[in-house]
Amino acid sequence: MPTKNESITQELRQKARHLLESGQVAAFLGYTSGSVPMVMKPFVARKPEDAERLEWNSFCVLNLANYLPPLLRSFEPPRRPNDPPPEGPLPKVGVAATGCWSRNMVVQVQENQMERERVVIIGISSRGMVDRKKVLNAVNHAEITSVKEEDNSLLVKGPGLEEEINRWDVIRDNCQTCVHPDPVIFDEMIGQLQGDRDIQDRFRQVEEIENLSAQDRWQWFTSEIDSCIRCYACRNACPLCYCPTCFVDDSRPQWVGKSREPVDTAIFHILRAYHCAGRCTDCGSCESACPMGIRMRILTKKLQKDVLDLYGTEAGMSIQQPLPLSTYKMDDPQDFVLTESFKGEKK
Amino acid sequence: MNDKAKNQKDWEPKIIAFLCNWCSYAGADLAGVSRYQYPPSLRIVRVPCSGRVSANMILDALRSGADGVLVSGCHPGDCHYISGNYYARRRFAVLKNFLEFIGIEPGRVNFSWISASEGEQFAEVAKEVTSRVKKLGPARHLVKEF
Amino acid sequence: MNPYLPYPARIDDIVVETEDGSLKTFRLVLEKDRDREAWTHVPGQFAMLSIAGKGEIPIGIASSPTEKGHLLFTVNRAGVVTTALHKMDVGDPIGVRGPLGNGFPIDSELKGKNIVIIAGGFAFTTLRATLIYMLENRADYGNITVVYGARTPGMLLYKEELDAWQRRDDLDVHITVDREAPGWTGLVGFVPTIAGQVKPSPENAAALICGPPIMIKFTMPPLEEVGWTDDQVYLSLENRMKCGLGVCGHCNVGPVYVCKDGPVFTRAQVQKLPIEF
Amino acid sequence: MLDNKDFSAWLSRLSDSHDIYGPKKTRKGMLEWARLEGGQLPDPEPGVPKSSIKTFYFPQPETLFEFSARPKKEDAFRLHEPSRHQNPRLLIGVRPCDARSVVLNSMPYQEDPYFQENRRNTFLLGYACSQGCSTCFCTWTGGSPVGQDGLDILAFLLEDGLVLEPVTERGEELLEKAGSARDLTRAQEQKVDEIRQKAPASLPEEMEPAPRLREKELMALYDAPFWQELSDSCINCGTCTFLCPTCYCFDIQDETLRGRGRRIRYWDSCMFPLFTLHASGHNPRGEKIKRVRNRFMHKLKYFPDRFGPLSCVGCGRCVRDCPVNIDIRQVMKELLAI
Repeated sequence: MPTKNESITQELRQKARHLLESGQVAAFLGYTSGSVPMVMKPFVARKPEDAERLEWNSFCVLNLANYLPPLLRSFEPPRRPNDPPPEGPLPKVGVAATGCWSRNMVVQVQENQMERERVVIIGISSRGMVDRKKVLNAVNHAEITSVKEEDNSLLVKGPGLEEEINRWDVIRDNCQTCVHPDPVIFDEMIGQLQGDRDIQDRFRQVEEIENLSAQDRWQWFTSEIDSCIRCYACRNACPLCYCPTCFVDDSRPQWVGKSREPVDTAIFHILRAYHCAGRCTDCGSCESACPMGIRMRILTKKLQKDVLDLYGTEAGMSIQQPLPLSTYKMDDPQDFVLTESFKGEKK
Repeated sequence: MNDKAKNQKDWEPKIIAFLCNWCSYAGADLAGVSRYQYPPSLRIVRVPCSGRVSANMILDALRSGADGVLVSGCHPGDCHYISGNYYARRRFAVLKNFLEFIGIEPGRVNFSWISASEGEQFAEVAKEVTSRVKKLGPARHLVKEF
Repeated sequence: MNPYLPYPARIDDIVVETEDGSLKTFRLVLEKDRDREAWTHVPGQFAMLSIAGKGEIPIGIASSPTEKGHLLFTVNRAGVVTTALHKMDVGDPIGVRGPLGNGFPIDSELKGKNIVIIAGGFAFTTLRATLIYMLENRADYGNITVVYGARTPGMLLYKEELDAWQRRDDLDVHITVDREAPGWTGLVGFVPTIAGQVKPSPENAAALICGPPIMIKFTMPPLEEVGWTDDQVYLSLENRMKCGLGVCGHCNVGPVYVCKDGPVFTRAQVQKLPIEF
Repeated sequence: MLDNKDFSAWLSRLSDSHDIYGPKKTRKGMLEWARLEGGQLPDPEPGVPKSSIKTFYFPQPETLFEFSARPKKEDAFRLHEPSRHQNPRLLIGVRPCDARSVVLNSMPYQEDPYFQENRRNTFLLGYACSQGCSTCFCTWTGGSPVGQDGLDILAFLLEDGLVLEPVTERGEELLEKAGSARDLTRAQEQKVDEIRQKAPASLPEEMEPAPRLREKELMALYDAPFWQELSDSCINCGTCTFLCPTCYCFDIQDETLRGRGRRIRYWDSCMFPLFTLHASGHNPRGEKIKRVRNRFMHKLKYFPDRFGPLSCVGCGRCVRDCPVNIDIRQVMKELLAI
């Protein structure tokens, strides 16, 4: 009896092979396994036989939407910035997508980073992805050389180590609190949609910090980021970060120092997160990519919470619904504005 | 600023005020012309619209040693560019909460709407912001030092 | 001796070279007698110019070592440092670190040879240094041919010197502009075309070519047609550089560091490298 | 032979005159360099700490000099080098791969005064590895789990203490102050021999790629087809570069603050597009594939062509922490197969 993920893998290979064979897509973007347990390699299948290398399991943690716009561009004839777009239909790319990834694709369409028509989305309703760091913590950072996945457990082995771990215990924080596991746009589905999940405390991590004093919050923030090595894995793993020149690389003016100094690191993390406000789908790529175990996702989660509280919307739920910070209402809340609070006092 | 200066009793905060060209800057001008008294702690940066002010600019002010920041634009509905301040309002609402979330004291970064005719209002805001920042003391969290 | 510390220098003179003001030549004088006396360079080398608070940029040395007492740098306004430099005045302080790189082999391979200098746009700077040096040591070299072009007459560098060189009889100078222009009576045409018409002989000769990559690309076929080989052709590469010492890694093209092993390479050497310049 | 108590006492004495660092587990459970005080011992976890020791030689950032930040004023270029009065540093528990990285980095940094001063000022007490990790491959790169390159003292950890062997003269001088060393018992001697023999065997077989890669034609390696697949998965972050002990590229920048300025250098990565971007907008390595290729080619071909050995010590940090599992061991195999 194959596991759920094994079945998905089979179906994914089949669909990808078909898309490539029939010439509907020029490439199919998925995952393949590599040399280290629990780390998957995003992989571009370009020939039908490459489809056999595709794999699906609980370690597909980086958001594939991140790769889409450049991959699509690589199939366009080269042109200079002001040249008109090429005529005629351009090659398409197939891609596997879970709920959050598909929502990022929606955001990319809304922000003109790609065209919906050029991607063939194979939807997969997410069962949550595993946090490698949680697994490492579970075995007290012992060396792991192999991990076998069952539907509800992981069998972890290493020198002098053999342990079965309950899968849900080591699912990433963002997946544990995920409300929308289903893809919002797709051309074909693998398996069934499961519907929105009812999560009572989806913002618990954020609330815990909100309840601290300002001083303790600053303490939390600085100690969370103090191991940052400024490698920008969080930024580069993020499908929202596509600016040709990131603010950290701007030289006129230079917004932030590039070295590993506390203030500069803090400003980097503040602005990186803030630039994702109203756009972030809580896919957790940033946190999964971080080599230092920084939980920068809590920052974007806070932004997600506030945007939801203030404007009642979440990013990427539909192509028609504008992104919350690219639109406005006349009567948006404004108690935070000094002069408005004066009015209140005068009344 | 070195710590010695910061500890002095007569410390005056430095506050960067980003004022929109069409309303708040004119309001500040009017405050001056009308001889309303307000503290000398504001350093004014004229911007075309409150919608022009980005989080980058606010953080750059703090990084460079500002003790406080004020962003002020036209009242909603009065924007010279029709909707610039509406967008700004959403962005600032989120930013203000976010900065407080990571531990920046409430009162460091402030927002207001001041029209070209509200000279008195401007002086009042300047006083209020200055007194808030004074209460908080010199900014330390995001100030670059070497 | 700390190679990261610039020598203090002062801007002694500024000449606006081109009609659009984008190129200025700065005459710099090292402040300390010791530094001035110790300074020695080879045409084709470059130096790092430092502006306090703005940073450093690598700029080819436009003066010949035979011009004593000062250094010339012709600078295009492009990035942070060059923009700041363009805003500076005579008398302003500046830092100089160098000389860096290898320079043209004026005292070895080039000696006794017929020399062909081909330059386009503002890449003429280190070739000016070379030409001045060769004219000072005229007997060491055979025939010297210069083909130099710019987009318009107003974009030509070192105009007074160009006039003087054209009047010399020990020098074959061809100055060209891309298109006809009012008042221009000289050659019209792209540098590769003119080089093709000049048809310099490869016999006992070396060509020094500096210019935009596209110009170099189209200059080669007419030269090859008359028998030039890649090891006779010297190019000067430009890459982003930071340390100038072959350490920081920015300017590598394959295994070579442009700042340390170059910037001057023969075309034969360049052909063996990945196209990462 | 020192038992742990004497070792700690020795460190405690040394900490009066030395700044001592060693690997400790952080609150997040990872092994990381930490200041050891009052005779604290490093955590004896196997494997390398998260960060390499390059931060001690090549701090992030390093101030090259300071100046007045008024570019047009008289005093703009009255430079002062930063005062660098610091205690000698002693790093305890350095793994042989990390120690060897200092030797390799010294090659390009031969004339770099900052790096060399840090080198003079830093003493390395290494711990031999008794067992390789699954991501280790020091034996491929010319190193050894019990290697001495770059170390001042090499220690073998036994259950009841450490066997300390001086490697350099200055290591020997340090050891003289250790005092109370006991002679090795027969069993201890055997244990050390066993580590020496068994540790290398626990690692992938030696394959000496450096000489073989030096012989290969540069452009044949450069044009190999497998770079495309590698670059398809790469996200061009700096994780590999910044964790790597032998990635030593840097950028230089001026920083100014309220009238003062300093020129600093800090880590840079050839994975970043900005690394090679000209002010004109032209970028010689504008495409991701060129950047990915450059990093590996530098380590495996350009550096060996210039200096001999690979610019890699096989610590496996990049393998362990690459978010997309790009594995330099596989790159080596691919290149060797060409």
